[in-house]
Amino acid sequence: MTYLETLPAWIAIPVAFFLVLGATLTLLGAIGLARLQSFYDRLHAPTLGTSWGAAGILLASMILVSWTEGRAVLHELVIGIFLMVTTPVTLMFLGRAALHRDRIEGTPGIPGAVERSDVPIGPVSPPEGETAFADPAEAPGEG
Amino acid sequence: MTRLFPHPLLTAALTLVWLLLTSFSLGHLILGAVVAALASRAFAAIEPERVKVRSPKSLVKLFFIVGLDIIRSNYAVARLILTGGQHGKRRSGFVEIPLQLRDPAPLALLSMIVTATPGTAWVEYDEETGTLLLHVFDMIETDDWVKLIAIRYETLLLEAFPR
Amino acid sequence: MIEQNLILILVLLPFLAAIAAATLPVNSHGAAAWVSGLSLAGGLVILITLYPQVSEDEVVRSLVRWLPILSINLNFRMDGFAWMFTFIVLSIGILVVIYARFYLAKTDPVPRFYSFLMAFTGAMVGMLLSGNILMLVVFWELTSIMSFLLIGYWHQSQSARDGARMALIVTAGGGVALTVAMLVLGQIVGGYDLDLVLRSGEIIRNHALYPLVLVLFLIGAFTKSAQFPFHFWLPGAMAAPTPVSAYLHSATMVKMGVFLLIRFQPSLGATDLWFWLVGGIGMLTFTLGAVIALFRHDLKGMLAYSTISHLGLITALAGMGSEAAIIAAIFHIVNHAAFKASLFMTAGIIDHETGTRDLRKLSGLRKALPVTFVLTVIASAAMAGVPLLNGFISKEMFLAETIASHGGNILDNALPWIAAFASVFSVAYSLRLVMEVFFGPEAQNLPNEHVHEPKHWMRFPVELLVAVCVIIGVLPWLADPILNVAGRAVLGPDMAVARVAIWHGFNTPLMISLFALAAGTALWVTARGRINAGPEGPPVLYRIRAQKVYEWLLLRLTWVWPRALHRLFGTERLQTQLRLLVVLGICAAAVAIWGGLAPAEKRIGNDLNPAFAIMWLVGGACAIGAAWQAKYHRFAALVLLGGAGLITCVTFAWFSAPDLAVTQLVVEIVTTVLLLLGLRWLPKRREEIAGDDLLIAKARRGRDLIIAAIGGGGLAALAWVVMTRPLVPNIGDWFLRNAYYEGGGTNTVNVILVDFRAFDTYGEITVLAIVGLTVYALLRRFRPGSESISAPEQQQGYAADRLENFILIPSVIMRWMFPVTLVIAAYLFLRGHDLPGGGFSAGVTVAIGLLLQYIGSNVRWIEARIIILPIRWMGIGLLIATATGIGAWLFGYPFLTAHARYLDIPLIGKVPMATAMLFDLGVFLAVVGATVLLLIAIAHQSLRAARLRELEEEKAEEKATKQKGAA
Amino acid sequence: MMLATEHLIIAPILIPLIAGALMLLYDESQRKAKLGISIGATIALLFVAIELLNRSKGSPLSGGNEISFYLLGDWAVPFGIILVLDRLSALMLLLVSLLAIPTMIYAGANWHKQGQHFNSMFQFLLMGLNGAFLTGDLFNLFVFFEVLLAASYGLLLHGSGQVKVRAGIHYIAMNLAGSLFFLIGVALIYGVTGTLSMAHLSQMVVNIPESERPLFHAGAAIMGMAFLVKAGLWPLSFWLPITYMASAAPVAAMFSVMTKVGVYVILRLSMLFFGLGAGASAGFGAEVLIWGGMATMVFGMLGVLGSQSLGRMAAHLVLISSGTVIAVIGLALSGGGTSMLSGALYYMVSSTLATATLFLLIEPMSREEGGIAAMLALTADAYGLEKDEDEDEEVGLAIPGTMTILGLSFGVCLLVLAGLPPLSGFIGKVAILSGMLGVGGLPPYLTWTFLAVLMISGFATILGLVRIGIQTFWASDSKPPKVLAMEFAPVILLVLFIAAITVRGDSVLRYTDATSRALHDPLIYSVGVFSSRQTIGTEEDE
Amino acid sequence: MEIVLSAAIGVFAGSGIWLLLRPRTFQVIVGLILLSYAVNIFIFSMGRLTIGKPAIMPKGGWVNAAEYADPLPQALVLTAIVISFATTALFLVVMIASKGLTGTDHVDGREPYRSGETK
Amino acid sequence: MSAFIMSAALSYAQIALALAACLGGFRLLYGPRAQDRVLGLDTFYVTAMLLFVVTGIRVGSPFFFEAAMVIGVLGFVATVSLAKFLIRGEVIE
Ligand code: NA
Ligand code: NA
Repeated sequence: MTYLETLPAWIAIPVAFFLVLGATLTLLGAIGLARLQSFYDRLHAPTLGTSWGAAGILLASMILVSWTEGRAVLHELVIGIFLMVTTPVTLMFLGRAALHRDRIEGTPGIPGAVERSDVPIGPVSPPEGETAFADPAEAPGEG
Repeated sequence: MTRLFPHPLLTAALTLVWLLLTSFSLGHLILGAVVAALASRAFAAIEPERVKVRSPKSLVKLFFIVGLDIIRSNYAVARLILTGGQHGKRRSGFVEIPLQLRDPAPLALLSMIVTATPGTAWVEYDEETGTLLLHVFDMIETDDWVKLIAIRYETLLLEAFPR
Repeated sequence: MIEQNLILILVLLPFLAAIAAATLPVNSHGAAAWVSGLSLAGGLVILITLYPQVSEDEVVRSLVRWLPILSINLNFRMDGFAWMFTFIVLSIGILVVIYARFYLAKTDPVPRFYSFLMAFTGAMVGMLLSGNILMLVVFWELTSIMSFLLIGYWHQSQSARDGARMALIVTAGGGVALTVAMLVLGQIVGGYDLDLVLRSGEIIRNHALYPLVLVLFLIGAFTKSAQFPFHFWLPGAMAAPTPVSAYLHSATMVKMGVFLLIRFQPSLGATDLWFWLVGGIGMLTFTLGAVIALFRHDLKGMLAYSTISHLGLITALAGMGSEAAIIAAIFHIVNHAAFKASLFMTAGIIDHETGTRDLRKLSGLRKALPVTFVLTVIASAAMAGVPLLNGFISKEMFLAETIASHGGNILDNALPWIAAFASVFSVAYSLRLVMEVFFGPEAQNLPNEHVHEPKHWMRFPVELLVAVCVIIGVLPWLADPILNVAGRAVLGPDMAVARVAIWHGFNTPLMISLFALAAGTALWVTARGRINAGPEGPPVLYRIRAQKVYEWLLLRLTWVWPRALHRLFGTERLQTQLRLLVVLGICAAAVAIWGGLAPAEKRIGNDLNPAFAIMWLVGGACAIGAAWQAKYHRFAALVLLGGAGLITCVTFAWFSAPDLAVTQLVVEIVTTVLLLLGLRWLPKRREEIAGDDLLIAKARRGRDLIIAAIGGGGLAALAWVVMTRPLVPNIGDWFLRNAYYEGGGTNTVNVILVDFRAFDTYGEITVLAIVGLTVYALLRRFRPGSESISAPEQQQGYAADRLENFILIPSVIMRWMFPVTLVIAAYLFLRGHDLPGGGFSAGVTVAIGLLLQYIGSNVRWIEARIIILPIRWMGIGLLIATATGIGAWLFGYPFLTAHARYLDIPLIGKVPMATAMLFDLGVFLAVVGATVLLLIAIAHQSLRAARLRELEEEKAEEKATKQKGAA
Repeated sequence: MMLATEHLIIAPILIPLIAGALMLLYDESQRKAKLGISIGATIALLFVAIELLNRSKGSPLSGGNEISFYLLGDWAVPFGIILVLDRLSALMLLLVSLLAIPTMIYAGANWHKQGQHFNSMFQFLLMGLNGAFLTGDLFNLFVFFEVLLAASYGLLLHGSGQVKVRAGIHYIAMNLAGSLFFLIGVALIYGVTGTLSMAHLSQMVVNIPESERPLFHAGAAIMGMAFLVKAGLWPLSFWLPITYMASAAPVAAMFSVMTKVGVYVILRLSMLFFGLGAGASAGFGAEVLIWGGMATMVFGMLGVLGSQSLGRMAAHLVLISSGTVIAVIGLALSGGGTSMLSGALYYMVSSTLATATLFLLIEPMSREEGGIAAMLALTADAYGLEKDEDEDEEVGLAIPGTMTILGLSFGVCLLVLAGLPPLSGFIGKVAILSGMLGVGGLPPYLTWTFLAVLMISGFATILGLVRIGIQTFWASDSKPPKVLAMEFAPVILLVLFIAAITVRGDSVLRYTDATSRALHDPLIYSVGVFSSRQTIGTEEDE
Repeated sequence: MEIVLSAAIGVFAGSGIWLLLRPRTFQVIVGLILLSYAVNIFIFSMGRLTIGKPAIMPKGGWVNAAEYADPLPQALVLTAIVISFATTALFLVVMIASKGLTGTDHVDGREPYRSGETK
Repeated sequence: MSAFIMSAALSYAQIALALAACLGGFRLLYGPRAQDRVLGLDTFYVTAMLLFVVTGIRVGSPFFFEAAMVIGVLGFVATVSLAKFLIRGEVIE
């Protein structure tokens, strides 16, 4: 921990602050995840961690590393961006899965499925002339 | 040029990512640009259509609004988690929000915003009716949520991305 | 010099004839017989040219080196005894060939017959002439094999197959014993040279292993010579064509045992054990054979038991071991060969002409077969020991020997009595043979109506042999020279000159002979009716026929019990096997460590970090949870497994292994997806598995739990013990010091992977490629189970949804991530040599990026847009890695020698440029190819199932429209 | 600067890999081209193996033992990975390529069409085998084990079907578990000694502190489990018959050398680490090898006797073969002497060739309804349980050429496997026994037990094979199967190999004798390895 | 820390072994994966534990090897991870094929109890 | 002073994150539904990533970044495929 001793306070304090903030928010999110009663409620909890929880810690790291390196080291930004971009996918899927299951089970308080005029299930046919595999069952390697 | 750089915006963004990851030097700019261009070409294979941004200004504005909202809702939700367990005042529920947005790309952006903002969860979007089913952590007033999404975010998104 | 070659030719000739005969067309009866006969005649000529030397007690030798390192050489030696025996083999061989020429049917595949017969002759001659006791065993076993093939010549018949198998099992088994005996003998005397063994009688008899050697040796000799209790194979061998019986099973092969006894008597004999075993078994067999022979209704069966009996007689003589006994034995070998071969041939003629060998059916043939009748009578008389025939003379000598004293023990004293008893039966069965076949009313209802004399040439061999019987019987001194030469070869030059005579005065042996003739006749006359009406064997004894015992025992020893034991000590259940493996592994480690482990001198350790401990609390719970849920809640187990994998990744990162953390993470992701892909084909368990809550199942689980606890605890203990010991000086330090200077990279782990130990990585990517190929190949042929073809439940029912409908928004994000993953992969790849990353993690990252597209869209949609040729990627990757390695050759360095330096590229700065990176590129390509291939091959199964569903739906629709149309 | 010929040592690994990878660039439909590449590569492999064998004999100057090396990446021992060519590895290489050519041709007749990428996987298998025989590094050995295992998984499953998949699960599960043991063992050895080089370890064994030695032993014991599984030691061998029976004929033929990889490693490592000069570690594990080997022989014998099908029998014969060699290794560790081990090596070569031949014979024999298919009624007939006394048809019937060749080849296998004279099986057993009896360094009870087990197992082999041979060639009157020339040729080739090692038995035995003597003196190996010089270093010296 | 990691190895290995001895293919595959985690950590631990000193060297200068984590076990683990990933994938596919071909997920390819037999 | 602050903050962050992971692990283990487990795993991933960053700060080593980034960019793939399986019963179709 030698290099931390040389830190000036004006760096140490914000870094410590962001660290504590991030960690606390993440912890709170996790507490929510553990304590909340309904699944849909629990769905909200981890976003504390993925938003400001992560942001706090990443910021702390950025400040600290930039100071020690003596230049702006912003690569933590990459993590932050992609964390933000990718989190919705899982949560959307999970929410949808819960909804689907609740609808089947007829859980009260769940909005029903929207009536739709869908065609029966079936895969979309690929654009003509671009077919990579004449027979989809032919696995790649043949093409 | 379009064939070489099918997604200039993406190429630029990826180059930026490269620079962030490595270091801001001319060499890495070149290297990053090459990598980014190649990656964009690969992307073009699965997504030939270019995403056009009409008004970057609206996007920047949206970015700041969302930033603030995130901070606010972080606080709100954190407080609710700490206290809500005991008092049970909080009421959560579903909100159906009719959307005008139809393009997948801005919708995806919207989904990120909704997700990144603690307190709102994207549950289902119906393509045909354009309805978004949202789950909110603390149901203040249904209309507030509709307003928040439809006005605060959707308008800006509609501005930024032409139909 | 010439003699040497002559001996070799002598041995080789029959084998050459065998090869020649084998190449002849199937129906070339004459040619095959001529080839065989001439080769034997040639052998006889050689033999006769060698006689002058042999008669001077010279041993003619010849040596061809084969396995000098084992002292096994084709070391042939011919002395008088071998000469005499070879003479019998070759001369009777010629007669048998002549006989067989007319005996075998037009439809028989004769080349095979002559080929086997000649190969047998060669083996026999080789065995007789072997001067190396291991070569002797080689030829010995060859005769067993040839005998097997010849008995099974008519393999369409069950009895031929059984007989052949039994003969082989008994004689080859004996051969195995003989092999061991000879090996040990060789060790005792210090070599396998026969002369050496024959010289070393004293050493052998005084050696501690002498009893063992003797017993094994005798098992070999007795099985071959059909001595009790191994006698039963010989009657079974009668399923062979009669020429074979006459040749192998009376005149020659069965004599190998007694040949051996006589040959080794000087070195192994002259002990009480020898006397008791050889003499005792010989006398027992002599008696038993004679008694049983009388009761056999099958002509050849009777002759077979008679042969057994006479072999017993010779064995008994060898057991007595005196000079006179040996001479008598040699003489009886010759005589028996003559009369028994002729008898077999006449039996063959009778069988051939009448179609039966049953003594009860045969009758009154003396008119139909007058010449055969005379010949049979003379040969039978010789067999019975009637004076003026050869059998009488050697039998007299035998009787004289039984009377003589050989040590005066009980057996010795009983010998004359036993001999007399057995002789009575000999006479009786000989008489029975002649009387039943040729006397009495003319037989009715024979299978062949018109019984007549065979072609003269078929009878000619018999005539010749019978002539020999008579000539020797009348002028026995003609045999003197040969007997003496043979005897001296066995007993040494100091042997007293033997003289054979017809008349020795009215002495005890003659009395016994006469008594036997009278009593035997009386026995047959009185018991005739009862014998004919009785079973195929002597009263009482027939019930415990050795063959039955043999079959009973064989079935159990070689089938029933082995199968039961195999089941008992084996399993085909995987769980048991894995349990054994684990338990044995635990035991192995425990035994190795037990008691020897001392505590470390200086214990090292890191301070406990609570965060780490907390993380592992979850990790441990995940592992246990996964174990708990894996049976009924596979999905839950899978998620828990993901948790366990993540904690592993955290651990690696914590303890300074960032490369491992990255790799573990990407692999973890792919593994999860793979397992999920697989889960699709394991339908959800809906009910409890039957028998799962039975007590036994619970007990089994309890036991496994204990094993698991011990195993886990053991590994933990091992890890702890090693971790807390001070680090030994190891090669790792060298890598650290040299990574930068020698390997041209700062990330030592990566430098090890792509340079110091690149060969491991090279193998590793090959493994990946192979697995990819295997998965691909296997799934190409895969048909999902019927219950898995239908769409998953989530895609059925009212809530069913189109994929596009809910994946619309996520898929946009997932598509965006595609170029990002590519950039990240490039980053990881380029960084590898200096910082965590490398070709492998980059490759998997690309694969994950692609995978994401598969998850986020429809497979057909995505495959219409991206053409992936994973197998070629793998191939190219492997080739690039190889080419990089081979590139070093051009500079005169070994495979995979890397060249590293930091290039100062303008604008970019110092860039590590190691050929190792090119290697890493190969790794990258191979990994992308293999991983993508794995994922896609499995993913395509869903498509197939969907297609099957579509087809079914179409069918159903068609049906419906048809029905509508019909209505 | 390295001479071009020095690279020959790595050729047995590179040739198959390049061939295998190259074939991946071809389409599945270009089978002929692939077969051509494959056969070409295999023949090249044979030539290389012969040359390497000659090289390993060395000159009289080097005492008849030339240890050649290949420093991969030009890194010095013990840091880099080294390939070591000594007599033993050269012998194994030759054995592999001797088996590979006929098997490859055989597969080319029909089998390679039954699934995808057969030829590539076959080449990868060769690569794995050769690598395992050549490497002088423990972890690299693991990697090559995995290469050959992965290829064997693929080859076993080649053609798919219920039987194969069922067997595959067992085979793969056992070997995966075995691999984990291997890893634990290697890691433990590294943790205790700090090295992975076999030669280095061999030199270190004597000096391991007594407090650490138990850990080293534990590592070796745990690692040994993997080899014992591979070698088919009872009771870790139950997967083997099922697997070998399920696999396609050419694959099973190749598999008969796979158990020998386990045997090879046990031999190599136990001689290096636990030889007579290993101080406190000398003879470690010998008891397990001796009794386990003999138990395996007995179990194999029971299996041979109790088998209803030739495939099952052949698989159990593989067990007997490897059990015998393992027992001899154990005995050699206990002072059984060099000639005994030499005999065992000879025996291993001969029995491997014979079992491979047997596996290639099985499929043609069972091709039509006749042949082996008729053997289901085997027990009934063979034991006369339902004896039908129709001996009326004692008419000779011509054995057509097919059956003759099949029958002769079968006979050769029988003689070799049963150890009957005059073929190589007999020579092998005599060599083992005369070596054992000649030295007399073992306690009598071991000597005689082993002798009895060896002889009895040979005898059981006679019983079993004769039973099935009779049933197949004599008792069935169905038409002979149609066998392609491309299937006959390999069988005949293998028989010729057997004939060759029989006739030239003395040369082979002289070779194995020197091999065995070198194995008994691990210093030859380790000093040899440490005398290797980096190319770069030698240049500086000059 | 050593005690935690040892315990961790033990728990993973124990769970893995238990699953390995179970009769269902999925259990076995999960067991193999858990075991391979345990083994990987075990290999790793043979280089002893070092916190915060990855084997990434400075560019030039003298290196005190004792300060850094032992890189060799790490390299070995990397290879082991890849290989066990590959073989797991293979086992998985064989598992799927077995289910498809035999209709059961029992490791022996057949159910030990037929329904109704025990009930 | 700053050493103390930093040390305290880092220790706190580590333990808080470890606890968060623990709570995520609770959902992972307890469920009750499959979605909960996946959600728990997702949380677990994110906290692990943050822990890497914090540990990186603590030991002053930049080498944790790669692992954190890989989680950040690719970590969701595992949970996404799990979630998709829950909805569709298969991952790729
Ligand atoms: Na949200
Ligand atoms: Na009669």
